[in-house]
Amino acid sequence: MSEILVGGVDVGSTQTKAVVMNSDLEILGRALIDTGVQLTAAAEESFALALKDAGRERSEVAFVIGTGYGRYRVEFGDAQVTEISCHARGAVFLFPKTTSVLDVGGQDTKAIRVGDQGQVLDFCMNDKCSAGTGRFLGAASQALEIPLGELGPLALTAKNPVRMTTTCTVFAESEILGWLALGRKTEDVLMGVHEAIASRSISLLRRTGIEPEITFTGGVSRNTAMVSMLEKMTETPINVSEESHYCGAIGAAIYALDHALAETSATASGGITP
Amino acid sequence: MADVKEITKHTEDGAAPRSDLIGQTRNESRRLMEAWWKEMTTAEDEGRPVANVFVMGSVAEILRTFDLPMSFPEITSLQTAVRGKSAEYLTAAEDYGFSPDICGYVKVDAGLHVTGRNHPSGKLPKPSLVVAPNTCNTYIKWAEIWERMYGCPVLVLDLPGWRGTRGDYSTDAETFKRDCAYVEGQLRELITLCEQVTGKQFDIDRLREVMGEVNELAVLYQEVIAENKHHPAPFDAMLDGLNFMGIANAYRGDAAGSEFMRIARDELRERVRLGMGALPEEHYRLLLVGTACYSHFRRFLELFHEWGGVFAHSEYMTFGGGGIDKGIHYDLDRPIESLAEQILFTSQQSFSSVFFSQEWQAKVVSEWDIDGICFHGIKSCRTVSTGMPDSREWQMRHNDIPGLFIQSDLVDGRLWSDAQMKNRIDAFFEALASRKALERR
Amino acid sequence: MTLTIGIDVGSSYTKAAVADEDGVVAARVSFPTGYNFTSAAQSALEQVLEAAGIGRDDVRYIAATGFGRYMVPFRDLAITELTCHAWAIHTKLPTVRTVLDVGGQTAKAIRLDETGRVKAFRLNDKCAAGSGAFLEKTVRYMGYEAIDIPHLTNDAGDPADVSSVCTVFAESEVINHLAGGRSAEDICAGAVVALAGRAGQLVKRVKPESEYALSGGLTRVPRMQRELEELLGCEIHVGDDELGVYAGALGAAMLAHRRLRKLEAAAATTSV
Amino acid sequence: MMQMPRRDEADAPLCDFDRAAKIRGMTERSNTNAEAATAAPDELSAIIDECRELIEDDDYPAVHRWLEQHPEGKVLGHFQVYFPEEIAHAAGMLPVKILGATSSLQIRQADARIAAFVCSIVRSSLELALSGRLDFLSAFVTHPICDAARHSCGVWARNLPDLPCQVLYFPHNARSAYAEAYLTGEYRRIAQLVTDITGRPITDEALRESIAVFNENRRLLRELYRIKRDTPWLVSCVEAYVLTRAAGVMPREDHNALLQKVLPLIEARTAKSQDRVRVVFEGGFCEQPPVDMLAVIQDICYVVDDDFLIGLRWLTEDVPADGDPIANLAKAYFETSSYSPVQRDPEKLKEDMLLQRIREAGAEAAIVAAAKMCEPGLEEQVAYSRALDEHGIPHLIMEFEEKTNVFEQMRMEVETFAESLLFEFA
Repeated sequence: MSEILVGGVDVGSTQTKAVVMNSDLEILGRALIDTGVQLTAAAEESFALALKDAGRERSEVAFVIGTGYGRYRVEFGDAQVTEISCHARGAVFLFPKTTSVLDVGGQDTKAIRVGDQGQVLDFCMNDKCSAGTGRFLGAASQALEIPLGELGPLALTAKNPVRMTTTCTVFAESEILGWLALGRKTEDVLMGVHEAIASRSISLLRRTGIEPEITFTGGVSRNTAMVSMLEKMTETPINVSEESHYCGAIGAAIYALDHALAETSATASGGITP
Repeated sequence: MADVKEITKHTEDGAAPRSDLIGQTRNESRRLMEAWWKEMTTAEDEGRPVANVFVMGSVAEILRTFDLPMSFPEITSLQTAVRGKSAEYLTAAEDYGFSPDICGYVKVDAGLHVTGRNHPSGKLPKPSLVVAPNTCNTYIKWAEIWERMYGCPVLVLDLPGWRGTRGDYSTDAETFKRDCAYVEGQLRELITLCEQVTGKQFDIDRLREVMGEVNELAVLYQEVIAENKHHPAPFDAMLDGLNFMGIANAYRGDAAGSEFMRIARDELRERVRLGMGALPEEHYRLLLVGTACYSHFRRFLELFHEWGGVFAHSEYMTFGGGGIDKGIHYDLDRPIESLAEQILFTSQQSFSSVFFSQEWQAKVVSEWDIDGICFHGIKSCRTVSTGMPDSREWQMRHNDIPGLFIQSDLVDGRLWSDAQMKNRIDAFFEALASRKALERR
Repeated sequence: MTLTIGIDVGSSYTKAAVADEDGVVAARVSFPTGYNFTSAAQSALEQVLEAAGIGRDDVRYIAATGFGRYMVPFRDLAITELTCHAWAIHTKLPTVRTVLDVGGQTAKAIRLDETGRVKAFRLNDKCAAGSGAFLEKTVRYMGYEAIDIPHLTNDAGDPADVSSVCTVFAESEVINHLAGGRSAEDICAGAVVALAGRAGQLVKRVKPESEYALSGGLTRVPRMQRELEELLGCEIHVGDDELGVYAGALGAAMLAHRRLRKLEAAAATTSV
Repeated sequence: MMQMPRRDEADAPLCDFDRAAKIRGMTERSNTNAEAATAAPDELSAIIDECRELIEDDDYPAVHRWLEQHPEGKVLGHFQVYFPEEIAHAAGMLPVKILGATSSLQIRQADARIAAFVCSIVRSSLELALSGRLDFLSAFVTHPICDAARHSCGVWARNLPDLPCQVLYFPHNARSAYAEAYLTGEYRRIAQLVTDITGRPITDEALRESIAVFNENRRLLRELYRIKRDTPWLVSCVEAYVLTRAAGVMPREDHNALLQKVLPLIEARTAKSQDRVRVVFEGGFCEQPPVDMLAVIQDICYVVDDDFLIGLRWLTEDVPADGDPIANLAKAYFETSSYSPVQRDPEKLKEDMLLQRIREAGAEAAIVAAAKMCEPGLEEQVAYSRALDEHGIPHLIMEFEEKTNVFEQMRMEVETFAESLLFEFA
């Protein structure tokens, strides 16, 4: 029989990620694009790119699961699963010993406690306000006109971090300018921003109980300053994967594989969609 | 009423399929609620005094003895939200000066009072007397609002709660005795106050009758809640529980109240017998901690029901029911003393268990076979929300009970964020699903 | 002729005005503040002097206002923007008793008495949802600029529901609307309606009296004025000649004149 | 948003006194600390600075000093607002107020324990406990002044299993004929609790001695407030505040000695009166405003009376020494006591009490503040505001938060308020 291919598409508030995997859980292709305003199109495009990257055809794919805020916009998908479940599953795939997952996303921050099968045991998310989410860094990058990727390294050179007082992400920009106006060093201001996000993330992690290993997923996990800050605060090493961007999409693809196998075999489905 | 008596007679005989019972409860509760509104409204028109009271410690026993119609602002505020009308009252209250951060029930009520007391269900009466227990501190501030508006007498009823935190949380015998003496004294003062307000003589035999009815009501209320231990659960504690609670408060000590509760119990028993669950398909049994979001009530229920999640029990049904689910056994030979003891006991059992929540929750989870607890944090209610994240985590850590934590408000739709609610609730059910899937393996 | 200068160092824009005793503006300037308040104030002074074609010595008194009022080293006096807005509106629109000033970061509701004295005021800060930033973010998110706001918020727009409490979360509503085929105009209209709603809430907290005026940058958005009129059920004045935008600087300049007169009078009495 | 230079002479001249002074070229710098203008500030300002350090140190240094001197000593922590400290004191315990923390305390653990919509003092007090800063406590007592405070007992107990946590139910039915007997019983229960901890039974004699110590403390605080009311230019709002607040976190005998030393020094100051608005600050009964916020206010106004730490001054007269001391304490709670939004007494309507406070302090305006998310405080604010409107008393409504550390918005509000009173319009 021909090898089973599955897909996972994670339509986030800022970026859309897609992966194509096979039944040996190998990632054959991946794609990451800006979500923009047309979610359906973003889903289509990202998946097409992932297929291209894998050098496969749409018709070969047995099952596709959409996740992320735009999961219901993945109109070509066969089912939807929330990004909480997908990040959990993806994190355990990337780091099998994972017990806690932290995902700092564009609009919300999630702390997830997971079981050895990648199932969600417990989770918490931030409140009805974007304070302390990845967006905070976006604001900093805009205000300081420094690319997101360079924020971390620069922050790490801070000697005397400021204490951010604004919780409003939008106002963070002007507070940052305010600190600079007072002659504070850019790196100190940046570190203050990182601290604000980290301490909010930690209090979410505490709600689900912090236990090693902690796996840090989502775009912000590539930020070195954030990682070292979290390691300092939790006093444990933190897993970050090259694939951490794709964690949600990977999880979705693995769930898709469950479905595909359940459909092809008689075994009880591990699927969790309603 | 005749039909009601008939039905009860039949079931006592234990008759064959009684599918005519199905639906009775909702019709009856609608009818009784309308009658309750009518009484409040006509009372005002006839210049009869009305008492404003609260669900946790209403002392309906004494007020009913004086035939004082009782207005429950918690219930009337909640109703505006279910009717999709709370927003305008909230705005009116905030225009009056109340902060966006205070209790939504208080604001809706204040909004009603400053805009002519025109409630979607009728004219809200002007209070002639207020009994505000300390069971929720906000009751006291609430009562002071009416006191300022109408200069009506306000009796703050102290019902001291649990003191300690060791072992079982209740108070030692000596403290309880002392508290009883205090409550009894306050009840006697309330009686005098009622005599002044109504110009009526206190009639202790009437009090005995009323207390007798409450004894009956409490037993039936317990039976109603117990029916939901069955699989599938015959009612949804968030939806139907609201009716049971409402009647249990508005008709406490009134024969109609006990009769309604009997109808409800019989319908539920019939449903259980016929295997009729509250949901067409019950996949998950939940315990609700906190209240629902009544400004988005239908949607809130839908988000759980679409997953086959039924609320088998709710914390609101216990403290919102004035604690009668904990059982009331008035000794009619010593009515006032017994009243003091039982009101104190039930209110302690119900509201103190909100502050020291872990044991009650664990008990319900095992007895009602709960799969997970939904903790709904209410922005404007510190009474139910303050310790929630902690008890959620406690249940997870000590009893391995999955808990969902979501936040919005009881009546303030501005705090509802649909995408986030759905995301969290879906994820919670996905987690419950994988839990079950693994158990199956 | 005696001239004074009012400099309004706001969190997003710095404005300056040269005025004579009667509040007639000889010159005025406005530009983004940037993050150095002192240099913003300095260049505001230079620009406005140049625009008026006068020298520093022709100016008798300088009053600073706005968020950065203490960062104006050459000031003679610092006054808060509420007092200044109130005073400017009062002199230009004497019948106004309630002023709503919606700026980039803060919305302010002010109630005046017939002398222009501030009787009550409430502020709404902390969260962008109640401020002009809410609107700006929304249009930027759709790929437009702040400059586009006025025409994006024309009457054509049939308001889409943008109810989220958080400006950032509002973006997901925007996404859904765009995906649902709603036009940018509809969404901007929705944002203005939401903003007007919050502003209306704020106004009511100062026990407002008619007549009403809108001040601050949002006066550049006619739709805002109309939504508020609908909401409050009365006419909302905005004055002429971009009064709302320069009210802070103008009010400061005019209060500077009052200050000056008093100092001279006092000096006169003491010298006698 | 950000710290800015303090209000300086350039913007002081909003009123006639300053104007005249300016013209005569002899304006005094309007100062944060009144002693800047006195002859020999050294000793006094040194003591005041110590007090400020003490109250801004989240580690309760004075308590640790006491424990070094009393290795066997036991400490009882009680939540802010009123507690009958005499009872703990008489059993040899050190009663300490748990009243939140400074803005420098990073909330790391408490946020995971309580809901987001809860005031700062409940949150930061819990953080102090969870972070081990209160490990010296042998017991914690809270009281149902509000529902968040009541929850604290359960949350603390779940997370600090070795710390006995208690609720002291103060009566809200203050005019019931049975309330006093009930409260006396509650006080006896607390007496038993502390006796169990120290193993030292409380004699009436010991209790009378303790009452004497606290009577003296309350007398001295009344004296401090008299000075502040009659000559606000001699003692600034911040100074009076830190001197008062120190009482809650150090042995009361020491605080008595401190006040006995400080009060004459304050009266010996020679600072001149400045023309500022005389205001009453209302809203500091539970959560405490940051000291820097008071500094902003005092730059602009004279705070001639307030309800900061009202619990320390709850009893307004000496508790009688004769008779049953516990019964006396209970009686005093009702009969000779102050007021706050969290104590219900139908014979003390709060707006009337506030109006009286304003009258007696000779204030012309009021700052009616409430802590963010403080249900009782925010509800009372509405009644206060309407009553003040009726009596034509100008007032500024504001919300504050213990953890705030920037006050530009607040400065603008207070300045605008002052300008509306001082500026000469039309």
